[in-house]
Amino acid sequence: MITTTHYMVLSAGLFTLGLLGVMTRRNIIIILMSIELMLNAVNINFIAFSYQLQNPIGQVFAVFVIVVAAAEAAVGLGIILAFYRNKETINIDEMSLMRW
Amino acid sequence: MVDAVAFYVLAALILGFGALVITAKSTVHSVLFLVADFLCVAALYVTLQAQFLAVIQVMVYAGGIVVLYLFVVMLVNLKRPPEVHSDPRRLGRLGVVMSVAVLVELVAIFALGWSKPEVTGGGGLSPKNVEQLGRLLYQDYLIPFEVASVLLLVAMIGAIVLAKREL
Amino acid sequence: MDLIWLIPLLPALGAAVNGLVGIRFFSKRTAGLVACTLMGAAFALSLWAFWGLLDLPAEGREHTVRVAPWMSSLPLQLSDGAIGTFDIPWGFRLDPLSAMMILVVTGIGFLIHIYSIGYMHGEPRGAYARFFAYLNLFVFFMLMLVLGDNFVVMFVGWEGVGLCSYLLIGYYYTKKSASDAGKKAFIVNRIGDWGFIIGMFLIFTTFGSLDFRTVANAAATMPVETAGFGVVSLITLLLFVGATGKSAQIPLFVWLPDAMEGPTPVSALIHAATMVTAGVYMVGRNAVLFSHAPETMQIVAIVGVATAFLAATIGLVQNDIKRVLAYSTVSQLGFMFIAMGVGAFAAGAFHLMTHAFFKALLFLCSGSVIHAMGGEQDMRRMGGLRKYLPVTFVTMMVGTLAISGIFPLSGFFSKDEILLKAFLSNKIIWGFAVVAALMTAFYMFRLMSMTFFGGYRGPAWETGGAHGHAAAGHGHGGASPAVAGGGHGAKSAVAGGGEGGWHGPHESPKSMTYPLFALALGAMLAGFVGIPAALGGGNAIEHFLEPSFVAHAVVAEHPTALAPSEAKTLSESASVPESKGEASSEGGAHISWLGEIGLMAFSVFIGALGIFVAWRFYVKAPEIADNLARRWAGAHRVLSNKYYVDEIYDATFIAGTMASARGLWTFDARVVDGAVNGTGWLTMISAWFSHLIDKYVVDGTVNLVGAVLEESSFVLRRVQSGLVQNYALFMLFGVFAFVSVYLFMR
Amino acid sequence: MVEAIILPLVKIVIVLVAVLVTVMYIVLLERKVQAWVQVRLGPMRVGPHGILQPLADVLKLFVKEDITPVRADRWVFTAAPIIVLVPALIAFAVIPFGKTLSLFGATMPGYIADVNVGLLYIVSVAGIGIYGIILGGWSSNSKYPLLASLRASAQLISYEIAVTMTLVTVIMLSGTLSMVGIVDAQLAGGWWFGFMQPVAFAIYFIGGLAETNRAPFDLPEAEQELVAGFHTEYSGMRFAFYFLAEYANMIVVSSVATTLFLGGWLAPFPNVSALSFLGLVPGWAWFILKTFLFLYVFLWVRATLPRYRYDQLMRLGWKWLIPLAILNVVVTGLLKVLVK
Repeated sequence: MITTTHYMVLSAGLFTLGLLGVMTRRNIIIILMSIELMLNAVNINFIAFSYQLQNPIGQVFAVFVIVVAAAEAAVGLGIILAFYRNKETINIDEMSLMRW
Repeated sequence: MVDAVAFYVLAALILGFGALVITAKSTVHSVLFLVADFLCVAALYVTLQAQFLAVIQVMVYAGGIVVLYLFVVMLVNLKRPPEVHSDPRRLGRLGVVMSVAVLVELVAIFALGWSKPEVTGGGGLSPKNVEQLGRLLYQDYLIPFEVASVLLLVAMIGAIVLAKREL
Repeated sequence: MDLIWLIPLLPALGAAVNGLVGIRFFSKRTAGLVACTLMGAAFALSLWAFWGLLDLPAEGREHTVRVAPWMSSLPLQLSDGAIGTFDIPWGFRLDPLSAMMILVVTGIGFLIHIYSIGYMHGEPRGAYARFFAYLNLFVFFMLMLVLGDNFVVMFVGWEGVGLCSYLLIGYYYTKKSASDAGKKAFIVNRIGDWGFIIGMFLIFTTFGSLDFRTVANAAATMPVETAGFGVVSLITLLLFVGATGKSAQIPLFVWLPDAMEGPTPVSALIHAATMVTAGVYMVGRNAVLFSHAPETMQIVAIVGVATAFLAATIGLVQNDIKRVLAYSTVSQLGFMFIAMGVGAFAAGAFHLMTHAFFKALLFLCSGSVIHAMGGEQDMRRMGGLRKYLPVTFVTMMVGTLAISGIFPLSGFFSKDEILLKAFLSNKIIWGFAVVAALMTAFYMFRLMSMTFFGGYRGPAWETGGAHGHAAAGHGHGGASPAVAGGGHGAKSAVAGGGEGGWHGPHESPKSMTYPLFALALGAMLAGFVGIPAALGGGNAIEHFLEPSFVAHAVVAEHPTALAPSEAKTLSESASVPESKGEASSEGGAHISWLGEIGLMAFSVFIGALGIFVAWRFYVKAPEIADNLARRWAGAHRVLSNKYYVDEIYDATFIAGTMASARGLWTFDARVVDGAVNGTGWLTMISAWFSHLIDKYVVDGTVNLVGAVLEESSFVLRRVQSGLVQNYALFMLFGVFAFVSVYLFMR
Repeated sequence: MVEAIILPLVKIVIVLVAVLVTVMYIVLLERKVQAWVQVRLGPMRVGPHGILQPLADVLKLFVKEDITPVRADRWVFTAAPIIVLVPALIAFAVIPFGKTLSLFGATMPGYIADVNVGLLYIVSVAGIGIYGIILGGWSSNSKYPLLASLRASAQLISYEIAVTMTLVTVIMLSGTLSMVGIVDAQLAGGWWFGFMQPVAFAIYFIGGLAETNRAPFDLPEAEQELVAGFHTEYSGMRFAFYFLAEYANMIVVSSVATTLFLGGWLAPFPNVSALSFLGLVPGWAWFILKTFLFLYVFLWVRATLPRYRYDQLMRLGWKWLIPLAILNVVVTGLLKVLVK
C-alpha cells in the first residue's frame, strides 16, 4: 500500500538532490536546473496531498508553482546570457563581485 | 499491487534521473536527464489522478522551460569548461553534509509517522479533472491566477530586456 | 428691521469701492457720486428702521440682530469664581438711543458728504477719492459703534473711528503740523482706550458677559455703591477715562483743537457732530452702571463742568475761526457730561443731538467762510463779509443763536434742560455751567461780529494767493492756521485755475449752501422734539429715550429680584435724581412750575447778555476789547496760550517719558547688555571645556567603537564571500534549524 | 484481462503498422503527385507504376552503412532520432479513428485511449518532438545541422503558439479536451467546427505546415542554404527515423485537423435523412478519407508554392498568425457569451 509518506520521502529525496546540485555544482545553468528539481519536489508534495485529501486545490497551487518556475527560468537564463556576454563565463565562482 | 510497482519504478527513475542531472559531465546531458526526470514526474502525476497537471508538466516544463535551457546551453559556447576555476572559500562539502542531514531529518519525521498520512475518503477528485481545476482557477482563485499571469508578463519583458543585446 | 446690519455695511462698501478702485480709476464726479449715493441709501435705511422702531410699544423698543458668531464661546473663570462663557457675536442692537444716533450719523454725514463735493473740489483726483473713502470708512465704524450690542463690537467701532480721525486729520500728510496733529490725536486717544479696555475686562470678570443688555440687568440687581468706592465705580471710572479720551474732556482734550488741521468737513463731521460724542453715547449706553456708582457720577459732573468752563474761557480769546469752534465744541461736550453726571442721560443725549446739528452747521459755515477767503482762517483778517456771503451769514447766525440758547432754537431746549437738572442736583455745578453758557454766547457772537460785521480787513484780492502766502509770516496763534491758510489758498488757487486764481470773497457753490440750509432748518427745529413740560410740551424725546437707560428686562428675568431692585432704584433716586428718568422726574421734581419758567428766562437772559456784550465790544467800540486785553495782559496771554496745557504736558509727561526712556536705555546698555555679555563669556568658557570633553571623551568613544568594529570585521567579513552557494548554505542552516525544532521539540 | 491488456496491445500494433505503411506510401504518393504536377511520370520501374518503390527504399535504407561523425556526442547522436520518432508515434494513442471498430468480429471502441486531456496530450507530445531536432543538430557537431536545428526549434515553438490558440477556440466550442468528446460535440452541434471556425482552421493549416517543416516553410531543410538541414550528418537507419517522424507528424497533424475541424469519423451531413445512405460507409473509412484529403493538400502545396524567407516566416508567425489567433479566441468567447 502506497501511503502519502512514500511520496513525501520521494519528494524529500528529490529536494535533497536539487539541494546537492545547488551546493556542489559550479555551472550556474545546472544550478538553475537543480532549483527546478526542487520545485518539482514541492509539486510532488502538493499533488500527493491533494490525492490524500481528495482535494484539487493542491493541484491549483502546483499550477501556480509551475508558473513561478517558468518566470524564474526565463529571468534567470536572461541574466545568465547577459553575464556571459560580459565575462565569457558561467562559472558561479567567478560571479563574486559583491564582496568586501 | 500494480500502483505500488508503478510507484517504485517511477520513484527509482525520478531519483536516478535527478542524480544524473546533477552529476552529468556535459550540460546537454544533464538537460536531457532533466527532461526525462520531468516526464517521469508527469507519469507519477497520472498515477495520482492529476492528468491535467501531468500534461501541463510535460507541456510547460519539457516543452517550454527545458527547451529554453537547451537554447541557452547552445548559445553559451564556452572556450573552457565552466567547472575548472574553483574558489577556495567555497564550503561545498559542508553543504553536502548539511543537505544530507536535512534529508535524514525529513525522512525521520516521515518515517516516525508524524505527518498523518492516512488516506481520507475518495471521490473528491473526479475524473473530469480539467473542469474541476478550471472552476477553481476561474472562480475561487481568480485573483491569484491573474497575479500569476501578470508575473509571467513581467518575467517575459524582463527576460527580453536582459537578453537583448541592444534595445 | 432685521436689515439694520446693512446700515453700516453700505458705507463700508463705499469705502471699499472708493479706496480700492476709486483712487486709481474714478473721476472726482464718480467718487463723490458713489460715496453720496451709499450714504443716502444708509440714511434712508436708518429712517426706515427708525419708523419700524416707532411702531413697537414703548417698553419693547429694542431689537437685536445677531448676524454671525465672531469669537466662539469659551468658558472663563470670573472674579467670584463662577464660570462665564465668553462669546462675542457680530450683534447689532437697535433701541431708541442707537436709533437717534444712527439718524444723526447718517443724516448729518449725508449732508456733509454733499458739502464735501463742493468743498474738496480743489483736490487732485486720487486724493479726492481717498478723502471720500476715509469719510465712508469713518461712517461705517461710527455706525458699528452705535449699533453694536456688546462692548467688543462697540470697541471695534471705537478704535475704527479713532483710526479714521487720525487718517483724516493727517489728510494733508505732506504738512508736518497736520501729521503731527494726527499722531497727537491718535496717541491721546490710546490713553483713553487703555481705560476702556481695562474697563471691559473688569466688566467681564464681574458680570460674566459683555452684552449690554445682560450687563445692565446684572448691574440693576447690585446694590448702589453709595457707601464706598466699589467695583462698579471702578468700572465706570475706567469707562469714563475712555470717554474723556474720545470726547476731549479734561485732561485729554488737548488733541481736539489741533485736530482742526483736517479739512473743515472732517472737523464738522468727526470733531463736532459724531465721533467726539461717542464718549457721551457710551456713558448713556451704560446708564444703569453709572447710576449705580454715585462717586463716579460726581467725578463725571465735575470734570464736565470744569471742561465746559475752561474751554469756554480759552474760546474767548482765540483768533482762529476753527479753533474757536473747536473750543466751543469741547465746552459743549462738557455740558453733555454735566448732564450725564447729574443723571440726566436723556437731557445729555438730547443736547448731543441738537449740538450735532448746530455745531455741524457752524463748522460748515466757517468752512464756507474759509473757502470764500481762499483759505484764510484768522478772523482778524476778515470782517464785513456779510455782503459777500449772505447765505452763509444767515445760516451761521441761526447756528450762533442756537448755540447761545436763544428761544426757540434747538440749543435753548437742550441746554436749558441740562441747566435745570444741574440746578436740581448741585447749585455750584449749576453756577459754573451758567457762566460757561454766558461765555459761550459771548465768544460765539464775537466770532460772528469779527467775521461778518465791521469793515473788510482781508487781503486785496487781485493777488490774493500771494497775500495768502505772505500771511504765513505774521500769522497769530501758532504757525499752523496761517500755514494751513497758505496751503489751502494755494490749493484753492490750483483748483480755481479755471476762473483765474482767487478773486475776492465769493458765495460758495450750491453743493455747499444747500446742506447749510438743511442744517439750519435742523438747528431751528430739532429742539421741538423736547419741549419741556413747563411749556406745555410733552418732552417727547425723553419719553422716547428713557427705555435705553433703564434695565427694564430685569422684571422679565428675575421676578424674585424685582422687589429689591425696585427698592434700590427708589433709594438711589434721592442721591442721583432723575437717573430713573420719567418715573422719578415726576416723583422727584422739587421745583415749581414758576421756578422752572424763571430758570428758562434766566438762561435766555444770559445768552442775550453775552450777545449784547460781544456786540458792544466788537462792533460798536472795538477799542474796548484791546484795552481789556492790554489791561489784563497776563490773563490774556494765559488764555491765548490755552493755559499752557500743551507746554505743561510737554514738560511733564513727554519730557518725563523721554527721560525715563533714556534712563531705561542706559540701564539696558549698562546692565542688561552687561549681563548678556557676561553670559556670553560664561558660555564661551564653558564651551571651551565642553569642546575638550567632546574632543577627547566623546570622539574617543566614537573612535573606540569604530576601532572595535574594524577589528571584529576582520573576522566577520569572511562571511561576505560573494559566493552565492555560501549564502545558500546559510539558508540551509536555517532550514536545518527549523526542521530540527520540528523533529525534536515539536 | 483481455479487455485491459490484450486488446490495447493489439490495437497499438495495428496502428503502428498502419502508420508505417501509410508513411511509406505517402512518400510514393508525394513523388507521384509532384511528378504529375510537373507533367512527369514519377517512379515507374519497381512494380506496376512503381507500386513497390517504397519497399525498395526501405530495403536500401536498412542496408546502408550507418556513419557517426567523429567528435560527435555519440549518445545524443543516437538518441535524437528516437526522441523525434517516439512522440510522433505515441501521439496516435488518443486519435479516434471511429466511434466503434469491428475487428475479428469483435466490436470495440475505435481508439486506443480516450483521455480527458487528449488534445493537450497531443500538443505536449508534439512539444517533446522538438528535442530530437535540436539535439540531432547539436550532437552531430557540424555547423549546418546546428543552424538548421536552431531554426527548426525556433520555428516550431513560434508556430506552436498560434496552433495552440486555434485549439483553444475549438475547446471553447466543444467544452471538452477529449478527442471523442470533440467529435461528439460536432455531431451534437450539427456543424463541423471547420465551418464554425474558418479562421482557426486556416491558421491551424498554416501552422501545421510550419510544424511539420513542410514547404513553403521547410526552412530547416532548405537545401540551398544549409545542405540538408538538421539531419545532414545522418544516414541509414537513423535518417530513416527522421524521415518516418516527419511523415508521421504529417499524418498526426492531418488526423487532428480531421478530428477537430472535419468531424472526425462522421459521415457528411449525418443528420440529413436524405443522405443517410452515406452512413453505410464505416466511420474509419470516412476518417481515413478526410485525412488523406488533407495530406493531399500538403503535397499539393509543396508542389505549388515557393519557399519563404526566414524573416518572412517569423514575421508571418509572430505578427499575423498569433495576433489573429488571439483575436479569434476573443471573438469566439464574446460570441459564445452573447449567443448563449
